[in-house]
Amino acid sequence: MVDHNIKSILESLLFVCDEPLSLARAAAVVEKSEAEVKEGLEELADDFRRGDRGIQLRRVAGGWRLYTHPGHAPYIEKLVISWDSRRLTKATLETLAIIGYKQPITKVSIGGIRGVNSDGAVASLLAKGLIKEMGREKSPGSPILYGTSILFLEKFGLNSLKDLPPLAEFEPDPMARGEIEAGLDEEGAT
Amino acid sequence: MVDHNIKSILESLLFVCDEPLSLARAAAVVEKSEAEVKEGLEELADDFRRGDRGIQLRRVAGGWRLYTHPGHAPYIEKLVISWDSRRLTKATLETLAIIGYKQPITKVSIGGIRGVNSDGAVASLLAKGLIKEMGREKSPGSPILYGTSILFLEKFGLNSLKDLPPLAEFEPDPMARGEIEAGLDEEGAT
Amino acid sequence: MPYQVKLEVFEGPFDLLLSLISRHKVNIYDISVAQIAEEYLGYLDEMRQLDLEIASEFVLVAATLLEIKSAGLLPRPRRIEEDDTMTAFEQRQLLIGRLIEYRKFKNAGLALESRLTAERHFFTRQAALEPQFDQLLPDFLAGIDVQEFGVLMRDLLDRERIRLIDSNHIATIKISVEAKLEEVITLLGRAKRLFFKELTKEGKRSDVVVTFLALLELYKCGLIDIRQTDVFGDIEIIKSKIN
Repeated sequence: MVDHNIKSILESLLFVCDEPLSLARAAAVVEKSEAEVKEGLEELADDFRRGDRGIQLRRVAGGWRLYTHPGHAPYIEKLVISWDSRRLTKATLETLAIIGYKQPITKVSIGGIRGVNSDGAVASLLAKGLIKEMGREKSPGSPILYGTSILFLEKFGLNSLKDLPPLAEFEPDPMARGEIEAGLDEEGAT
Repeated sequence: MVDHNIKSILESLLFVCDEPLSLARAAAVVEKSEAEVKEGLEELADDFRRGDRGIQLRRVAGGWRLYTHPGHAPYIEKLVISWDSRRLTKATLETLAIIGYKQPITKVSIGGIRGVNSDGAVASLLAKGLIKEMGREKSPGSPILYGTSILFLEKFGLNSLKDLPPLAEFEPDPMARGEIEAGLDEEGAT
Repeated sequence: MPYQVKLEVFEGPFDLLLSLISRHKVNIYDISVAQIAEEYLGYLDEMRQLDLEIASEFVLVAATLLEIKSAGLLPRPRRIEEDDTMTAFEQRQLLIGRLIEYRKFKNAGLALESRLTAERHFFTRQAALEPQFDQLLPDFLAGIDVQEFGVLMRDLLDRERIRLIDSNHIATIKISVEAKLEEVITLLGRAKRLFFKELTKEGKRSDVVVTFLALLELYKCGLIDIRQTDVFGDIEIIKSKIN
């Protein structure tokens, strides 16, 4: 069990933070070891969860942040209008998925996968801060490489890129693979 | 004893509020009587106090509001000083931009544009001397009108407000327009 | 069945191809190129008729499909004269490979979307710092260029616009609009002006909607004038001078 006072201080710090609070920063402020602070945050998150409290503590984008209980969303919506009512189009989501899994990646490579020029989708994602430039590829024309931002992790509730489900999960039906060659050759001609 | 769920919802509401939450407002949102909500808030304040929690609920002019535990102030100060100012102040910067472009403007109108209540940000800008009161609007309740101060111009080396970048340059890009329309279609389909 | 007027929006030629394939309920790997090519061309025609901008990529895929189709009608290549161009078979394999790859990311995009939807139920605190701590903040304008205000403002205005569209939800109407209409007329007979907040002070959402609809109807009929001085401000209702 972590000292109650440490947990109480951590709760105060989380309350004033408007971004995920990193373990390192929290540890520096309370002057305790990161291990101790981590334990404190985990216990705190547990307290909130078990108490089914209106405030919940989640681990996101490599830090810790307080959120409202997701079940209370309809009530909160009566009080504030969501900041993120802006939807992402399917085109933007596809592009984001490609960047998420294939980063760092150039616009041309993204277009190659989508089968269509994706400059507009990339520009829109940049403007939203969901992706960022990550240097240039060492190839003719040295095109810009893109990758996802911290904001991407936050908005999608991911702690790190490792939390993205493995791409293999999205393969079209693998059972079908055997049928490929056979079905194709002949029927294509009809 | 008030229903635990009501207390949990109230806690959520208090968490997102940037102004004291009035009994009337809270009662309207949770759809309970003011008496019941009052009892809930009192119990909640008690829970926070008895638990010696990092967040405390206090009754202030106009309603109820969450605060950090006064005993933790030295830690919070340490945290705030360690912040990178850029990211933290998005809310304040947005509010300042709105006042810069739309002055004279009331708090309600600012909230209308931002989608969230902005009382705290306005108070912070007033305290910093970047905005000032500019009389009252001739409308029910005669709300205060705000505008930018001389200090605001000085900070940015502006001669006058006319030197702000013209807004026509910032029409929504075609991408955003497309998304607005896409959003409409989706709504229509459901 | 409602008559389908609107063409589906496709995110690119691959998306269109995939959709055609799934309509036939065939496996990607079993595409009958001939049939798909015809439908694809038919679709391009429809798009042209609707005067929609057709991306060159759509035509490129159509050309590839046609080439595969026509090559399939000819006798098998003997593999004697090997040239640089891909055989129809190779093209087909390439196309299928790319379609599979595309579908993988399309699926991943959908998964991201559902994550985003789930995340919308979590709200963070948006309040300013308590005044005593606010004073401690480093100069928050340091390094800010005045140009950034323009960008911020544009973003805000976009957001506001989208929100206004988003809030077009229609509630079940329990109170009749007519009843409300009469109520407003009666009240206007007594008072010179009415305020929307006053009319809807019970605060029930359905009541607000009905009142709003009633006012729109009255306005349409020219019986009232409506004034609203600022966004989200109270709406003032006055008897029309004409009547």
